[in-house]
Amino acid sequence: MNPPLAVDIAFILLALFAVYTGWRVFRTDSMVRASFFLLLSFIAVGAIMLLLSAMYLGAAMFFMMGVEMMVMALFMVMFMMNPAGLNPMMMVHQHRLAIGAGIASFVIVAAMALLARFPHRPLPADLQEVESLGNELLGESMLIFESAAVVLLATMIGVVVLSSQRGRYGNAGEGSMPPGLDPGGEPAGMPEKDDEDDGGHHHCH
Amino acid sequence: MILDQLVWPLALVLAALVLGPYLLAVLDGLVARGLGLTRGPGLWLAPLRRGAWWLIQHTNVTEAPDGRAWRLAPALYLALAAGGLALVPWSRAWVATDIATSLVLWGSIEALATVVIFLQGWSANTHLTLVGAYRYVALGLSYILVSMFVLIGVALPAESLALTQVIISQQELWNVLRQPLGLPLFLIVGLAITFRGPFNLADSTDLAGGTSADVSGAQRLVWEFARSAMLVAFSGIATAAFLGGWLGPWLPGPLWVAFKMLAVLALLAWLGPAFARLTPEHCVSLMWVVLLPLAFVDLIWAGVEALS
Amino acid sequence: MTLTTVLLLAAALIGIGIYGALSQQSFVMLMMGLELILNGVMLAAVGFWAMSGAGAPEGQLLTIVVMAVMAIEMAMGFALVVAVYRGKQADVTEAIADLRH
Amino acid sequence: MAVSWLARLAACAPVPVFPALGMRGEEALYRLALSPEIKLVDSPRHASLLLVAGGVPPSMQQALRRVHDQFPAPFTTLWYRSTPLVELPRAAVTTVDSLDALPGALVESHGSLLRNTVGHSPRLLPDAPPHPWQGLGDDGHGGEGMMGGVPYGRPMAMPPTEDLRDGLALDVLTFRLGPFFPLWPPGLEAEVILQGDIIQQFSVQSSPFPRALAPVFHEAREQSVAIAALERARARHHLQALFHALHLAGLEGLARDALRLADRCPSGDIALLAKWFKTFERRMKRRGFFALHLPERGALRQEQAERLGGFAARAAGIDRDARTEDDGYRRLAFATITQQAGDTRARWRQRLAEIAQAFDLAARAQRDDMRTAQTDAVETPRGAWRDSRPGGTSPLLEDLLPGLEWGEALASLASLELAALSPWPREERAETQMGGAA
Repeated sequence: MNPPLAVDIAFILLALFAVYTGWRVFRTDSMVRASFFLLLSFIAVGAIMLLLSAMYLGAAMFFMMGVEMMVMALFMVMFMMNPAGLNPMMMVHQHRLAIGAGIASFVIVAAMALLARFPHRPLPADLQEVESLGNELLGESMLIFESAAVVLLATMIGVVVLSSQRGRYGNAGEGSMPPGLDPGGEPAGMPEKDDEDDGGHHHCH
Repeated sequence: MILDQLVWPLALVLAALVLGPYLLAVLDGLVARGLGLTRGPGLWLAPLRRGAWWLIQHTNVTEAPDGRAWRLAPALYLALAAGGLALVPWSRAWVATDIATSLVLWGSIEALATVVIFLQGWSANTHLTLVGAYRYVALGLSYILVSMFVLIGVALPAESLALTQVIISQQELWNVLRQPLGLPLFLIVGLAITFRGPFNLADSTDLAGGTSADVSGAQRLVWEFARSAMLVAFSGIATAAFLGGWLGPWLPGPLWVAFKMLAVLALLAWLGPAFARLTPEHCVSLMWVVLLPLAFVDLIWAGVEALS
Repeated sequence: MTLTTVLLLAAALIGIGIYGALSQQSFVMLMMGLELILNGVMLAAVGFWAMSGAGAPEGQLLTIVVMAVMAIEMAMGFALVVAVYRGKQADVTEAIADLRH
Repeated sequence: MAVSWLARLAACAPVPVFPALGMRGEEALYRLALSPEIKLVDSPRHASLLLVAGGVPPSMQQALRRVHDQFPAPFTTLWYRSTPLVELPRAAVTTVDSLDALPGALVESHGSLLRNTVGHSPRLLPDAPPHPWQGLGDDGHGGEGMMGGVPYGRPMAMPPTEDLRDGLALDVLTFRLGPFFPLWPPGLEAEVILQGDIIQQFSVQSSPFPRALAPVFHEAREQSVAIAALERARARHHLQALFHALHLAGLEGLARDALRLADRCPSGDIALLAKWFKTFERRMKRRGFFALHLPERGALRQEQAERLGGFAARAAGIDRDARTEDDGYRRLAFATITQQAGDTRARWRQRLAEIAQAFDLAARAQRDDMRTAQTDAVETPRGAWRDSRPGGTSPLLEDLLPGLEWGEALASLASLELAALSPWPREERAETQMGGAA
C-alpha cells in the first residue's frame, strides 16, 4: 500500500512544524506563547495521527490538548508573577547537561528506529478503527480503561486536597516565605518591604 | 463524483459561511427593532453599513501587543467556525468533511475556540481585554463539558460518532423529541460559546467590549463576523444532531437543513437579548450545578432509551 | 510516510522534551517538557499500530492510556505547584530542595 | 471609486460616538441615547467621534488627550458646551451649544468625515510608552529573571495585600481608569488592582464631578414648591440612573425605555406614567435584572449607609427621610420605605419602590395642589439637604469594592450615588419648566 504523494508532503510539513513549534516552546519569551507553541506541536502530531487513519485519537488529541494547554497557559500566567505572562524568560539550570541528554536520547531512539527491523503489517483495508477501539475499550480491556478512570478520580480528589487553602494542619499559607532573589538572600517582594517604588505605574484609559 | 463529494458541499459551506452571519445580523436587527432600539428602513442594509464602517476605520495598535497572535486570533476563530460548518451534512452524499468521528472533531473545535478567545483578549496587552479573556477561560471548560455530554447522548442511538449516522438514526423520531433535554442544553451552550446575550461575559458591556475592547477596524469586523459564523456553525450542528438534518418531506435535503438552521438562528437571536447578563458567579453555578447534572440526566435518558 | 520517518519524528520530540524537562527551572515549563516526551510516545504508539501492528486495537488503547497519564501528570503537577507556592511563594524547582516540612 | 462607494454606505450607519462627559454633561448622553441615528459606545476604539460634553477641568485635560489619542483614524471631535483643547486644529473641532442641534451635528460630522471634507484629528501626544524601555527581550516587555524588574516603569505583578479569594497571590493586574470611563460616574478616577477579575484594591484618585439636580430641589430650599413637581423630578432622576444600570446589564431596550419614561416625567399624565412604570418594572423583573444580574453583594456598613444618606441608607434599613418632617408630606400620609439587606440588589429595589412612591405622591399632591411646608430640609434623590449640601462620598468605594468581581463592582457602583451635589441647578428647558409649574 503506497500512500499518495499528497499524504507524504503533508506528513513532512506537519513533522517539520511539530518539531519547530516543540523547539520554540523553550525558546520563546512569554509563557503563554510557550504553552500555545506546545499546543501547535500537539495539533500537528494529531493531524499526523489522522493521516495514519487513527480518526478517533487524532480528533481526541485536538480536544484534549486544546483544554490542557489552555489551563497550562493560565497557570503559567498565574505563577510566573508577571503581567499577563509577557516578560522575557530564560530560566534554565544545568543547560549543557540538558542539551546533551536531549541529543543523546534523540540519537538513541533514532538509532533504534533506523536499525531495528519492525514487521511490516499495515492496516487491513476493511478495518473499522473507531469501532474496534470502542469494542476493545468496553470489551477485553475494560479493566484497564476502568482503572484509568478510577485513577483519574483519585487524582481529582488528591489534587483538591493538595491545593486547597485549609489543609489538615490549618491554613496552608501560614508562615510562608518567598525565596530570595539570590540563594539565601532576603525574601523578595514581600509587600511591606516594598521600598523600591517606581516613578509611576499609570496606564490610563 | 467529484461534484458530489467536493464541489457542492464546499459551495454550500462557503454560502453558509457568508450568508449565515449576514442573516443573523438581519435577525438581530429585527429583534433590536422589536425592542425599540432602531427604527426606520434599511433592515437589510444595516449590517452592510456597519461592515463598511469597520472597513474604513483603521486597525489600531495597543502598547506592545503580541502582534502576530493579536492579528491572527479573529481569523483563527473564523477558521474554527468554518471547520465546524464543514462538518454539517447537507444531504446523505453532500458532506464536506465526512469522517467517522465528526462529533469528536466538533468537540475539539469548541475546545480550541477557548484558546482563540483567550488569545484575542490576552495578546492585546491591555487590562479590560485580559479580564474578558480570563473570564471566558474560567467558564469555557464547563461549556465544553455540557455540550459533550449532550452530544454523546445523540451518538448513543446512532451507535456512531459520525453526524451522518446520527441523522440516519433519527429517521423515525427526531432527537429533539427523543431526548427533550438535549436541544435546549445545546443551544444554551451555543449562546455561551459565542458569548451572546445573558452569557456575554467575555465581550460584555461592563468591560467596555471585553476581549474586543481595544480592537477596531477590519480586525473587529472579522471578529464579529467570526462570532456570528460560530453561532451559524452551532445551528448547523444542532440541526444535524437534534432536528433530523436533511430529513423532511417534499423538499430536497440541503434546503431542509438551511430552513432548520435559520429557525434555530432566529430562536437564538430572539433569546439572546431577552435576558440580563449573568454575573460570573451565577454563570459558574448555573453551568456546574444545574446544566451539567441536567446533561447527565439527558445522557442516562439517552442510554436507557437506546437499550430499550 | 513510513514507520521509520514517524519514529524519527517521535525521537525528535522526545529529545526536545528531555532537554526541556532537564533544563527548565520553572515547574510549569518542566511539565511542558514532560508533555512533549509523552507527545512523542503517543505518536510512536500510533505509528506502530498503523504500520506494524495490523490495526490491533491495543495500539490505540496504549495511546489512550498515555493521554490519561498526561492528564494525571498535569493535575498532580499543578497541585504540587500550588502546594509549594503556598509554602514558599515560588514556582522554581530549586525552592523545594527540601520538601520535608 | 470603490472607496467612495464604501464611504457612502458607511455614512448611513449609526454614528458611533464615544462620550467623554465633563461637568454637567449627562444631559447630552441621555439625549443621544434616545437618538436612533447615534450609537453610543464604551470604548474609544469603537468610535469615530469623540464627544466632549460639559466642562473639563484643566487637571483632566491630559487624560482627555490620552482618550483622544486612543481613537483609530479616521475620527474627529465635537464639543458640547465645552472648550476645545487649544492644540487641536480648527478643522478637527466642531462646537455645539444647543442640545437639540447635537444629534444632527454628530451625524453631519460623521458624514463629512467619511466624505473627507473635515480634517482628521491629529495625535496630540507622542506615541511613546509612558516610561522608557527598561528591559530585555524582542518585544520589549522588559525585565530579567523571575522578578523581572520594572518593565515600562510598571511594577512587576506583586500582590500589595493578602489575596482575598484563595490565599494564592497570583495574576495581579494594576491599572488606572477614568476620569472619562463611561461605565462609572464622570470624573471618577481610580487606581485598581485586580487579581483575575476580583478587585483587590481600589484607590480613588479623583472624585466624581458634582451632580446637578433639577432646579425644583433648589427652589424648595428657598420657597414652598409644588410637591408634584418635586416628586416628578425625583422619579426622573432615579430613572436616568436606572439607564446606566440597565445598560451595564446588557438590557439595551429597557435602558432606552427608562430614559423615555424619564423624559415624560416632568409633564406627562401622572396616572399614565405610574401605569407605564408598573409594566416597565414587571418587564425588568422578567428579564432577570434582579435575579440574574444584580449581585447580593456590595452591602454598606451601618455607618457608611448613614454617611451616604438618602435611598442608600433606607435600603440598609435606616428609617430616615427629610420628607417626614414636612407638613405637606405629612398630609399626604407619606411613609418611608426601607429595605433590610443594604446591598446592590436592595438598593435598586429601594430606588424602584421610591420611583413608584414618587408617582403615587405626585398624583395625590397634584389633585389637591399640595405644596411643601418647610424650606430648611429637602430630601433630594442624593440624600437630605439640610444645612449643607450632601457632599462627595467616593472614598467609601475603597472599602466597599475590594473583594467584588469586576462586573459586580460596576453594578454596585451604578446602584450608588457618590457625587457631591452641585451648588447650581441643572438648566431645564422651557417645556420642562412649564410641566413643573402645572
